[in-house]
Amino acid sequence: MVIGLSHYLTVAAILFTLGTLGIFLNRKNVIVILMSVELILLSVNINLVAFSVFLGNITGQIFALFVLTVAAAEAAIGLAILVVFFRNRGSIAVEDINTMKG
Amino acid sequence: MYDWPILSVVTFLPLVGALLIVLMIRGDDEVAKRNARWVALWATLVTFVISLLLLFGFDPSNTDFQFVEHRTWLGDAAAYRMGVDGISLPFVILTTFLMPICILTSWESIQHRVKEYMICFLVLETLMVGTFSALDLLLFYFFFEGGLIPMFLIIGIWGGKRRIYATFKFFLYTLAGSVLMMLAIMAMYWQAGTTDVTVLLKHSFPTGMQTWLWLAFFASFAVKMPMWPVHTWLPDAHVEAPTAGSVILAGILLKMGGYGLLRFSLPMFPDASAYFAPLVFTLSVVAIIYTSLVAMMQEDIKKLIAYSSVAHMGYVTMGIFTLTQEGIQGAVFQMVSHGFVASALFLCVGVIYDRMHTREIAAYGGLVNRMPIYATIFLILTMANVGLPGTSGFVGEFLTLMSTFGRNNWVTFFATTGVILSAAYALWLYRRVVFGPLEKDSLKSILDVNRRELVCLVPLVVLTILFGVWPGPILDACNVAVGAIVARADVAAGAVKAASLVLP
Amino acid sequence: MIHSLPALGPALPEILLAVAAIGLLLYGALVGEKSVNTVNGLAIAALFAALVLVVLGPAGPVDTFNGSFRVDAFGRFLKVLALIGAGAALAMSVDWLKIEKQSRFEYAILVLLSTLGMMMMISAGDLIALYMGLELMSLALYVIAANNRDSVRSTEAGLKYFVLGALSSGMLLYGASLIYGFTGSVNFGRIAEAAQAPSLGLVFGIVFLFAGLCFKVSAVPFHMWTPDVYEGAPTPVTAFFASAPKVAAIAVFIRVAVEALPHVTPQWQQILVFVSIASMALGAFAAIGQRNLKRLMAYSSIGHMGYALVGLAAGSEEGVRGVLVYMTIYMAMTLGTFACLLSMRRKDGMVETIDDLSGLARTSPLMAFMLAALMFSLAGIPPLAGFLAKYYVFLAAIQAGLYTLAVIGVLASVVGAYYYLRIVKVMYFDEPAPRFEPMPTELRAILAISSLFIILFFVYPAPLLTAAGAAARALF
Amino acid sequence: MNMSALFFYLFAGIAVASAFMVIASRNPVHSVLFLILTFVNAAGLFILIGAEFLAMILIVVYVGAVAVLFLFVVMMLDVDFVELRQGFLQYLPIGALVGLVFLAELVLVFGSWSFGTGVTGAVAQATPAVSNTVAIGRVLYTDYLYFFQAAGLVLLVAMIGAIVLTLRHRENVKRQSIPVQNARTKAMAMDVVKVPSGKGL
Amino acid sequence: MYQAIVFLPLVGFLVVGLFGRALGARASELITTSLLFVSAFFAWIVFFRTAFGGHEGTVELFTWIASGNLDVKWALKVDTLTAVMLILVTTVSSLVHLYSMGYMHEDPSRPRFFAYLSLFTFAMLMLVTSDNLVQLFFGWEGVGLASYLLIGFWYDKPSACAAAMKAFIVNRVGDFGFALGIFAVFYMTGSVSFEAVFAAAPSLADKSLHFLGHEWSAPTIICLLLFVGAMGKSAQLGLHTWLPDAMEGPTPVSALIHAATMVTAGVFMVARLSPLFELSQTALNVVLFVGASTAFFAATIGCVQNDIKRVIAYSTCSQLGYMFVALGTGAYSVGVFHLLTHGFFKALLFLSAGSVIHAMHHEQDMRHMGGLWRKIPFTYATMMIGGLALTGFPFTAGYFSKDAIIETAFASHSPFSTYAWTLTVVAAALTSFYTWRQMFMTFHGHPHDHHHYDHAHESPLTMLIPLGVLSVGAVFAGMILYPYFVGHDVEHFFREAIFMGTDNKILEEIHHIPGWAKWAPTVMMALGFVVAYWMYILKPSVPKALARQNDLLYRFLLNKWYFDELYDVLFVRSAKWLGTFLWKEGDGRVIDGYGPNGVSARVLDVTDRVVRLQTGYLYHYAFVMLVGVAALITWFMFGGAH
Repeated sequence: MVIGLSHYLTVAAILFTLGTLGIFLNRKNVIVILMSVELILLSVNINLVAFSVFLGNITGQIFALFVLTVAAAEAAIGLAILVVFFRNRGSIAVEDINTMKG
Repeated sequence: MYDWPILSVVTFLPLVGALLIVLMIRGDDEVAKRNARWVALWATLVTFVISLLLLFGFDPSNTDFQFVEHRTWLGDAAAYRMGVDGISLPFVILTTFLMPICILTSWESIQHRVKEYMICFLVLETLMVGTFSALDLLLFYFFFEGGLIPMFLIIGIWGGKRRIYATFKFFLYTLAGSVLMMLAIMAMYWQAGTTDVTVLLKHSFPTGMQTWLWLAFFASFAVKMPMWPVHTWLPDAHVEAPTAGSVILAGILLKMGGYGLLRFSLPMFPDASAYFAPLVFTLSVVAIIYTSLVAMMQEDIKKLIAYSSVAHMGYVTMGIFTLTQEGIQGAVFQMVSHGFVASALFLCVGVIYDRMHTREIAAYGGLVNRMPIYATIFLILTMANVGLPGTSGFVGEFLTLMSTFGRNNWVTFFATTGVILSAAYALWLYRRVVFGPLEKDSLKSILDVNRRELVCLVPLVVLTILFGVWPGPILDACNVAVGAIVARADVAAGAVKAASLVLP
Repeated sequence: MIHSLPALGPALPEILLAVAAIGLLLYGALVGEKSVNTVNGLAIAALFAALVLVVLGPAGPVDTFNGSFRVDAFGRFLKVLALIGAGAALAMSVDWLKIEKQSRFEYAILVLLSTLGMMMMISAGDLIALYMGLELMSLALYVIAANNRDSVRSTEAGLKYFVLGALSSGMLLYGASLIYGFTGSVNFGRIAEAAQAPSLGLVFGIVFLFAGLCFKVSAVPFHMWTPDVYEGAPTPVTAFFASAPKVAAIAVFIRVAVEALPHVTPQWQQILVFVSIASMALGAFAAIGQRNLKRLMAYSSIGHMGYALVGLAAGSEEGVRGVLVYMTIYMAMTLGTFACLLSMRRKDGMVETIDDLSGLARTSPLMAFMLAALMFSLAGIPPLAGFLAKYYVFLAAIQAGLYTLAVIGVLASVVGAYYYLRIVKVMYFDEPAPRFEPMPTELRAILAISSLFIILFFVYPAPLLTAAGAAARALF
Repeated sequence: MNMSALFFYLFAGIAVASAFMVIASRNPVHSVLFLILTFVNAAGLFILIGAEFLAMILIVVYVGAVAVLFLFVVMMLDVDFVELRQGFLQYLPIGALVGLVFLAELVLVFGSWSFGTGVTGAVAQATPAVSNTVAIGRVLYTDYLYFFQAAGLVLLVAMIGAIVLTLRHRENVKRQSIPVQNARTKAMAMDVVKVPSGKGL
Repeated sequence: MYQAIVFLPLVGFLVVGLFGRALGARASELITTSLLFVSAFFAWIVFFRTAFGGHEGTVELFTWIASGNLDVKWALKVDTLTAVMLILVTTVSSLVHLYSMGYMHEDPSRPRFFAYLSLFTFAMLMLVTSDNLVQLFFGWEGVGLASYLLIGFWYDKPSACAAAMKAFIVNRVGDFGFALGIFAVFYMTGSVSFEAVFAAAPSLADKSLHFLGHEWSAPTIICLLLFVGAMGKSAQLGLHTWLPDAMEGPTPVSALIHAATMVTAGVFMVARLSPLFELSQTALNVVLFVGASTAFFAATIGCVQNDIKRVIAYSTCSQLGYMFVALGTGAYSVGVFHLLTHGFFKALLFLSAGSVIHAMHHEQDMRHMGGLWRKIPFTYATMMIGGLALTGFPFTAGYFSKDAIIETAFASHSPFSTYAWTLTVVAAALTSFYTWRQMFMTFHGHPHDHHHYDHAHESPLTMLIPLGVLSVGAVFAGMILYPYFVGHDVEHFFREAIFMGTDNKILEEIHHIPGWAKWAPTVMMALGFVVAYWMYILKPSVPKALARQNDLLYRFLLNKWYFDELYDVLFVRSAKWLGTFLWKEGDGRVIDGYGPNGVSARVLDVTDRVVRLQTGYLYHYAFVMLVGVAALITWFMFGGAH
């Protein structure tokens, strides 16, 4: 059985779906949401790398590299905002993030 | 004719007046108020006088647009094109003529925010004159829609108790109608490659497209007219608007719908017009009977007159869609005449409203005892409203009704019942307000019309009778232009016409 | 292998901004909190200098950085717009932040960096550049949304914005990866060559990519963050959010659609039709229920983005021109409105509900008049500029045969007119509420300029139309 | 079944399973750990496919930096984890349904992946002539210089952002000042007082 | 000359109407009255020149409405028919003006009154001199307006206001038909001027017109529609209800408008349009039927009324019916003849009644009168003359004209001939009865109200002179003019003014009817007198007993066959109900409810729902995004990708 591109894409798709599900199924903890975002970015990276390899084109890997970088930056800022929010609200439960609505 | 852009001057002179008020008049004291009034009055008077020059320079036998101006504006999409023909000229003059009266009639009744009031009216005048003299679809739309803003403010700021409801209803209703027209204008632009009315008048649109364009334009004009069943904004708007606002509303804004139908719908979409004529007839007839009956039961004077306006506009739409010379000329005449009569009636209501601050019919009665001049004027206007021969109300009604007979005499039959119903509601109003013994204590000391009010009313009354006896000026003015429309309609709708006519 | 240095000339404005940001950061870090005024001033100057450079720079299509960076008339037009938006927003915020004690020198630097991100987006020539620009912009925006770090609402706004923004950029990336995979390239031009016919994979990629972009322009159904973030973020930040980033997002939207995907137009057109209908409708309906002006402006901007997308949905040169005109006018209206919002200050602090405008026509007639003009313009009533904005996008839609879209759009605009009118009503028809504090000069200036522009635009619209036309032509 | 397939399924299976645990586990600390596991396995996948450099970066950046950061924050925010994670199941059915539909469509489409027109390629090493790292290195600072700089700016923003948001100069907090301590002299620190006997202070 | 006749009253109206209060009452009276007399003088000259000298002519003044094919001019057309009307109108009007100077002496609004009178006269003159249907309509409505104003002259009286309104609106119902008729004429002939229409008339005979879903013979439908107008103005059965109420106006008005001139406009119109009516036997049959019915119907009511003016009003109604009977048989000149004589004697009756009322200080109820002949002998005499003429006492004016009508009814070949003859003969008896009843109740017997009786006094000279002049007319008009209207000079007299088809030999046929038929009306008249004498002089208790015995019939008659009540339910109430219904339900609930208000309410509902979607929860937001993407890709997967 040859492992083809579609296998990698399938793995990426599953991770992507899990990442999105993680964002809206999670009710309690914002940190998990941030982790879900990381999962999504990972799935993208798998996609990019797989495409890059199967296309014989290095661009995809470069793209993935920058995605990684940005993901790190995103994580930093996300956590910073989370910390600030926690200081104000005393909670990071997702259900508590609802002072504004309507 | 004139080597200066007279139409632009007439159009924008009031705006200059408004700017003057903005720039020159400071503060909110009595002096400022007085100055604002005088500036507005002079601006409108001068505009009126200049617009009379149009009359002298106008050649009624010429089929083309006259006093044409052309400047580039929005690239190829639209240009600044102005011009008048026999259909638009009467409305331009009507507008400039009514404006000084509006200013004058608000002289004392408006005491707060006078400056803004005058500015609103002056801006409104510019937009109205522009609507009637624009020769570019987009430009027309600019003026047509732009008028909503000052009217919105006029009703909203200086209106009565339910002014908010009324002005929102007015604004959104008319806006909803006309946005569809906007789309139609765009479609026409793509189809014909221009928004120049003079070119579009000669352009023929595919029949299938005409249907949609016609409907879109009709949506706008029907609301503006207003036709049954999209008329309910009018009574509310009228009731709440200050007197001058009602005058403008009844006198001019309502005419924009009819004017639009004549200027655009009929000549540009002749096939669709012929196709939809039965629909318009039906709506018109329903409007005439329905609103007359409703008018009869009103307890508010202004509302009654407003409903009667709807009925009268029913004659206009009916006349227009007969697609005959008589019918359309009748419609034009009816509009102009209604411009005088309804305006004057609203002025009359204003006169007593200023004194008693109520428009309840039940609050009045026996005014003739204390106000003989008022009673006389009101009577003449009531009779004109009823369509008594010899007043201008008759000519339009007669022509429109007569011309439908050849189209469909069911329509004529039912529409003519309006003759009875209008008498019923108008006379009943007159009886309840003017006739009868003067029993109410609050009325015992009411004063007859003063000189200022007389100056407002008398010209309208005189014109009402003059045009009733000698409608020639208006009929002649629009004769040629209407002829062109009819010729176009005949060519396009030849088959339809031949089928319904017995005589050759 | 010898590589010559890429041509930096075309990217001069961007480089200037980057250098300025770093320089100011150093300066601020050394001097500390006292540097705020200087940094603010210099940041505005830097934006202005970048503006000058953009205007003076090359007009014609120039590619550099291996095709990742593209300078053309289209980009120039939008960069000017974005820079003006950012500059104005920054200028408006200076006083306000100082009074509210939220003033920090990093604010201006973040604005600069975020503007730099926008300019990168506008100039993007491939997907990576798009993504990098987008992230640079967004990350800075997430931070300034939470700028008032002691306020629950502000930090909540930042958090929501961040989480959803991260999700959206994930989607965008996923789409980008699919497009890359199905066309073998990230460069717009080469994507266009490869994507001659729609394959389902490519279409999915477009869907995901567009979902990410829709989030940035806050189009339905990716709009959910907008009201909360607008409300929660400090008002000048909201003003910034509502102006420049939208311009950049729309720009990149147009670039991707027109430059990279011209042969699959029918496919993305469907997405845009759906999205713009939904946005126009939601913008119109949801805003009616609002009492908070910022929230109202959020829904209003959702609706307006729907209108702008109508032009893009047309997929034609006229459509793009319409979008550009729309964005220009939209930005002017937004900035003007926020200038008013920012000056709604009483002795006891800021207010931001509609009722606080009560009777404004009596207490400060000039401001009321200008705000009323802006409101009528937002509602799209002629002869104000907002009408012409709508006119051009719908003109394109009609040409493209999108009648249903156009009809729904104009009807939505009628519904939308209601809430704009309500503001006019409150200002003009209601009894006066207590007076506001006098308006600071820069707000006054911005309000005056934007409302004069709105009111008088119809008199001489040719320059903008010509410029927008040239910009649109550059893409086709 | 060859080795690479075996490893693929191993890595892929563990990655997916632990990804599921990331969102499903009750304790955020566990989540972070599962996240690390996912990344490690993804790195394995990268190696399998021949992208060594990225695999390494993934480990270094994510496991070394990001995940630790997560862990740090999780620990720092003193959250009562016990009461969290209720109501997870409440929206599960509809969420899972949408997710499944979503996933099914993606998989259906990508299962039938084919190159777009004009693109030729083979299932092979991306750059057979040189190693993966060299290949990346060649273009990263030349063709993609622009992005490299941009990435720098993004990181700068992240830095500024993190500092702006979290750094606080607290008022009324005594801080240690090394220069001041170092500059202390005997004269400053001591005050010699002559105490007369019998009197006390 | 023509212009002077027509426009002098207008001048009077304008001068007094605009400056009346400045001029004062006396000057106003004098100006209008003297202008009217001048006008009347000219009218007589014109009459002689036209009727006997053959000088017919039309003066075109200027164009009124010109549009497309329609070309209506203001014009004064004078032929014999017009001339006859001219003298009637101007004479009666000038006499009424003179009379009013006395009658209205105490009224403070005399300038207004005289202005109205002159206005009326002007409108009536425009009516009779018009050379086209539209100008006719102008006059038609103009007299309606004047009538409205004059009925409502005492605007303080609610009943007067109501009556005025009723008169106008009921007339409008007739005008509705009239207008449709004009439209039909224009549609069929392309013109509205009499000359052109009459020229085109012969070609109409076999044309048909599709009207209201039915195929009609063109002349029939045109004539019927126009006749509806005539019915309204001339108060024929069905549209008569306004006339009795119109007695709310001052008595001179009743004399001028509601007896002599305006109400006869319908008769004039039918006569004027004889070329059209001649084409349709059906239309004529309808005219005959309606006329005969009205004659009988109004006479029955006249027998039980107690108001002195109402009796005369019903009598007028009845006599108008007679005129239509003549017209319906094709004897147009006979109808016009009765119009003329009736104009004189009815005006005389009214003015005399006015004199009585004047004497009784505005007491109109005959039950309060009695024995007045001693107090006001001159009035008594003139009223007697009028009464005799009305009943058709031999050799008075009514004798010639009315009997001629009954003869035409007998001689007619119409299917309604017998019906018409029977009813008119019976009505003749009733006429005699109620006339004598009125005379006896008013002037004979014992005074019932001594207060009024004692203060009764003969009227001033200005009132008596008109009475005298009209008496002369009432006595001699018939005798002198009989040959020209009924006899052998008809054709020579009327020439083109009245058109009679070649088959129409009615004027000859009435000279050949049996003697019993010829004398029947006279016998009936006598019978009526005898019954009245028996009931009111010999046995004054009989009427009350009769009324008690036939209570149902009495009340049926007293309440005017319940027409008012019927109309009230049928039209007034239902229109009000419908108006309210359409207003509250139609406009309020349906149009506004489903229109603007409904839409805005729905919009708010939607808003509520949309706003509720914005929950504030992150996971909902994310979910919406995911659903959006999922929906889009699903769409592309299964539908829209290609």
